[in-house]
Amino acid sequence: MNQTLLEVQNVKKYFPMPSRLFSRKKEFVKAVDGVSFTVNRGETLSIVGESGCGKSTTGRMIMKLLDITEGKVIFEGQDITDMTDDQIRPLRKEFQMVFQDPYASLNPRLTIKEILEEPLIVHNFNKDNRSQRVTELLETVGLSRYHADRYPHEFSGGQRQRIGIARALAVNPKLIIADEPVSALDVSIQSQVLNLMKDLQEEYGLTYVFIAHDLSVVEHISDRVGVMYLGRLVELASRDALFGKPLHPYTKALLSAVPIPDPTVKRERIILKGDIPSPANPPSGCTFHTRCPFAQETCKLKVPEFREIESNHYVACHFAEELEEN
Amino acid sequence: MEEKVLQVRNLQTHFTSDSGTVKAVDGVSFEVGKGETLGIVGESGSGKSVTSLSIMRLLKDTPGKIAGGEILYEGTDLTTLSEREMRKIRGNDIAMIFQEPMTSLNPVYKIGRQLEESIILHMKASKKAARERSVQMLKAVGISRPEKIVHEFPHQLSGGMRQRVMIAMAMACNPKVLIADEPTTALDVTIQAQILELMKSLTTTTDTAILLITHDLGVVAEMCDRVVVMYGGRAVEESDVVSIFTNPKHPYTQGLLESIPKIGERVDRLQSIPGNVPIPSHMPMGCKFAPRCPHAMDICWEKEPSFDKVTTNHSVRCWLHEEVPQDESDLVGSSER
Amino acid sequence: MLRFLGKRLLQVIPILILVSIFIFLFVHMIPGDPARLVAGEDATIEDVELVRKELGLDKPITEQYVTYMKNLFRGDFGTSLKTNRSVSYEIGERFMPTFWLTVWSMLWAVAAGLLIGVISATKRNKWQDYLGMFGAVSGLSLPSFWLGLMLIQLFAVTLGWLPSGGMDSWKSYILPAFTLGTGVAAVVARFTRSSLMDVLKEDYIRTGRSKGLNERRITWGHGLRNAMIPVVTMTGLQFGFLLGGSVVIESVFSWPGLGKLLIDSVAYRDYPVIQGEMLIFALEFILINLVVDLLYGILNPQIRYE
Amino acid sequence: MVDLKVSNKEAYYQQTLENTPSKTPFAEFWRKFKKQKLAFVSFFFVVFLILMAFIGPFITPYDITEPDYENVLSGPSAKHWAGTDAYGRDIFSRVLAGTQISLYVGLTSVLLGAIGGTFLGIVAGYYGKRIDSLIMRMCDVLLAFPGILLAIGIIAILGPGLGNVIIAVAIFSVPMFARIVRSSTLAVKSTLYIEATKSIGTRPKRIIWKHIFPGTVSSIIVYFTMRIGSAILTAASLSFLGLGAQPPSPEWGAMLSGGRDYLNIAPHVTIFPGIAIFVTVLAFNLLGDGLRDALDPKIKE
Repeated sequence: MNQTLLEVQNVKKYFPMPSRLFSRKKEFVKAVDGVSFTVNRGETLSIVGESGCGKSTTGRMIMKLLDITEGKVIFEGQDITDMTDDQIRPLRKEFQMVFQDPYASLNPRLTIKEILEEPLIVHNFNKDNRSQRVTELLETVGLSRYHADRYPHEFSGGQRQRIGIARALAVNPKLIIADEPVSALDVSIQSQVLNLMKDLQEEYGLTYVFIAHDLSVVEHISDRVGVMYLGRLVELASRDALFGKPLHPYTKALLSAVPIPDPTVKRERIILKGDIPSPANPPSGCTFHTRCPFAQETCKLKVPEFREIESNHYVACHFAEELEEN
Repeated sequence: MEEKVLQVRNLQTHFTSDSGTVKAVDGVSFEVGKGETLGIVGESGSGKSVTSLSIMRLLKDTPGKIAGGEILYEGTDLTTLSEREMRKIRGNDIAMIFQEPMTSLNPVYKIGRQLEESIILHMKASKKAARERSVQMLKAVGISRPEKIVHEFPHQLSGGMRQRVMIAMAMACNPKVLIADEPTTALDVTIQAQILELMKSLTTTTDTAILLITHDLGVVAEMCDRVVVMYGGRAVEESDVVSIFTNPKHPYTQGLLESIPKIGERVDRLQSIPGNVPIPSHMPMGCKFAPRCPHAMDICWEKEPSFDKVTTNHSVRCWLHEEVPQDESDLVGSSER
Repeated sequence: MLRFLGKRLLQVIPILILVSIFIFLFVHMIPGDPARLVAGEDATIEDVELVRKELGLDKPITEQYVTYMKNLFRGDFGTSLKTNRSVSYEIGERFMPTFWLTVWSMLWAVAAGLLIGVISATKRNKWQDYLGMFGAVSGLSLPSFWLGLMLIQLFAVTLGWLPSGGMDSWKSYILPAFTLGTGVAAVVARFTRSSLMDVLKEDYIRTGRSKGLNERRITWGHGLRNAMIPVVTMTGLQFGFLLGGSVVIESVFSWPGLGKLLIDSVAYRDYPVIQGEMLIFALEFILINLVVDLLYGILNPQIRYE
Repeated sequence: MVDLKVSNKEAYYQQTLENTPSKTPFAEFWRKFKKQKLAFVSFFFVVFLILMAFIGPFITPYDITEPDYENVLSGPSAKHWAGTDAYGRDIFSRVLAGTQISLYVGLTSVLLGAIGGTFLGIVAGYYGKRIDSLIMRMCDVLLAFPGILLAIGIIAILGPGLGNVIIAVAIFSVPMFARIVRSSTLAVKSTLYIEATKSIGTRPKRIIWKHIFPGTVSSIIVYFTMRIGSAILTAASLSFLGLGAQPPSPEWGAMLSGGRDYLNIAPHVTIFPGIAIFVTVLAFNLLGDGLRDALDPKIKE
């Protein structure tokens, strides 16, 4: 069997800006601007980045919830980029999504049972076994069958996220794209959900694409990690390599910016100057040059290539090698 | 010991709705000294934000009311002040910044005007002097070209910039206490680092005491001198920051510290606190943490522990650290009925 | 701002064209032969054909539309069947009385509505609020023609303070303007209340309080200024109800305006006048809303500074 | 709120589960609605009106069309509770009989408008793009004719009469419903749960019926109720102007119009039908307000 489950090849998503009056030139927000990676069976690939970096947009393109402007998404060897809704429907059993906001991702007018049955109905599951399957799903995610007839508003955030996970599991998918699944939850609940996700992965051999902004969560859950900045991947490596030896200056700054819950540790931190530029008007050359402490003339002019510096460690920086030596 | 600017003693804030009264804050006590940063940590529903709004007496838009306790600012009990007297304190002696920088500034007025408003009000400054002070404050919070920013509207600024403006606004009248309610939660990590750095440098230069309300233990470890941990409307533990992190006494604090993933520390499985964050309308009678506590004993279900000092420097609300009173030991047996 | 304005202007043009087509087709939608209608019941077939030629009704419909539009741009709306005067003359004579009636109604309605709305919002769930809101929902439910008749009975007939109809002095305006504005005042009051209550829940209001501002400053300075933005848009739409309502009110108060002319024309089946009036009313309404959009842009800095 | 007296974890969770009986959206709505006292009373008044619409014509104390020239314009008395009109007909009987007409006109015209408008609104909102702009431009054109004027224009074409009033009011309700339904369709469509159901592969038809339409129902119900009030007002106005119901029909607006010539000598002829209109419209408006507050306070007029 092929190792690769999902392949993302140079995908781009350009959102058209409201056109200016009397102007022929169409302008675009380049939300995702050429992202490539592969996801292997059974692994967890995380995509981290700050707001507006395009990580969620990438996830939605893989799910085909958004049209892909350019590039290809290949799932189990099938190119799904240009498939119509009807063509892709049977395939949707294979990849499912868990959303960030457990309050908004469940229809408040439906009971939990109706919510969990929906994927079964859409994918023509045997009618008689449906309620049994719903019970099974609830128990899998640590809820009881007594919860089936209740409405989403009667649950806490953590419980709702469990329901969201149960919905994604309903049709036995291979791949789950989790868009910030724990960031809306309380700290003491986050670890419950993270543990649940790890257990489910082991039990069902799931593959995760985990989209997040919290680096400590990412370090905990991932096998490999990609860092995005302004619509592009700037670094992609195994977890150990990325957290142990980050090569891109942005990754370094990001790691050092995370507050550490230990008052006895004092460390030098890299504070980036300025704000994240708008993806509607990204800087020239390396998009990070406006905030990079090591930026040089070349960085403003030339877009750095996303290259493999060490085995399976990709970086988009002109000076990755030199910076490493210092 | 140095002088305390703000002392909160046994604060009680109750919310009344048609289905009854909810004790959103029930018996919270702490003190903040000059130039000190006190962290209040807790999850949703812990009452940490209500505590901050109670201090500012900003419960007007909520069904909440201060039902008991004292809030002493430099010796004056704020709960007894009239609304007019309280207005003189707000923004002048005690200032506040909020979680949502995107919505905390009025969208229809320019930045300058919003800054000057409180300067004119509290410092009785002329318009021109207020403008100068505004520009000076914006410069102090690290905004380049402040002369230009005063003429801009909030929607023209980024989230990080707006939070800087909020800090400038709060610090404009040299408050003695700054209450920061989740000031960096809505911001990106790299911007959060900037804002935290700014707040740290401001306390060292101005001697302002900070009350930092947050759910992020990392932020607490980085910023605070002392920490109050809240759960279910109660303060459950209070100590200096190092003790809280290295020697937590309350099972909730212990659980919380174990359940967060930490950069650089690899574990296969995280410890987690079972159960859900408590719903204020379904509080158990005894210790509020009992349903989720790995050490829950019979007494924990019967009676709420009091908030007592275990060392001179460390208070905790837990039966594990308290001698069960003799005469009430019957209670333990009675629960078996 | 210019961009916003330009965009709005561009959006209005297709609507204007569609409205003109709609009104042009209006005469063609009347069951029966328009030429016979114009010529009169007992006209001979020759007469009818003559009228048809005169009106251009024998030509293809697109050509008729082009002619119609050309005439419109020259200010030629056709000739009244009843008076044989030009429609533009008839309308021109009646335009100002209706215009002033609606303007005065709007002014008092907005003033009263805003005041009631703000008081209700700030005294939420107190007697002022209940009184204001019950008054508003009553105002919304009153049949205006009945209110007009009752006011005439009271102030003109019984007390004799004000004239019962016609347009002779400033006193004549009081009763019709009050009657016409009642419904709008009610809508403005309700909308202002809910808009202001929403605004008062905003984070920046809490910021204002945390700065130590007093409630008056919060409500009138920070609250109302923001609450006005949606209120302005809504008020613009209310002009439509005023223009429509004027038809009824003018009939009650024998007001020499467009509304009365319209009802008389409908009774007489004076189609050129009806057509012209519909066009004028639609134009006026569209123009007013354009002005309101401008005001919206001025009030909302996010649009002003784009 | 009483704290739960329990002695172990199982008991605590059992209690919390039992103490919160599952609340269906309807139960929640009913609980909130009952608190709106005026609306609650109005609800029963509207039920009473509907009842009157059915049985009113059969229980009138007097014949509603037969003139009685011996009792012309007599004031309210024990015999004629609301007095008589210029033909000596009993006004109370006529007002009672007129309930049917007003409710019929109000309900049918708004129902027709609501069906058409809801369909157009959902189609425009869900499919967007060109079909959306087409439908919305059509609505803009209809709404360019302010208020009652569109109805007058339509009657100018179709001729006066109650049936044509219904058509006219229905036509002019369509764009209003279309706009409201479109905007709530857009609001529902942009929610995360629609995205979630799309990611499952749910077909558009199911999304519309199972998710979007139920999401717009509350604003449709609220607006429907409010529109009935104003439709009754519009119909009465048109009848008052002589464009709707024609004498001797006991339509309230027409009755009022007939009474205005005797305002000096017999004000009761105009007062009573006016009160009938006012109270009926008020009841629908209060009911609409209550429904809005109970269903979704965010809905705007």
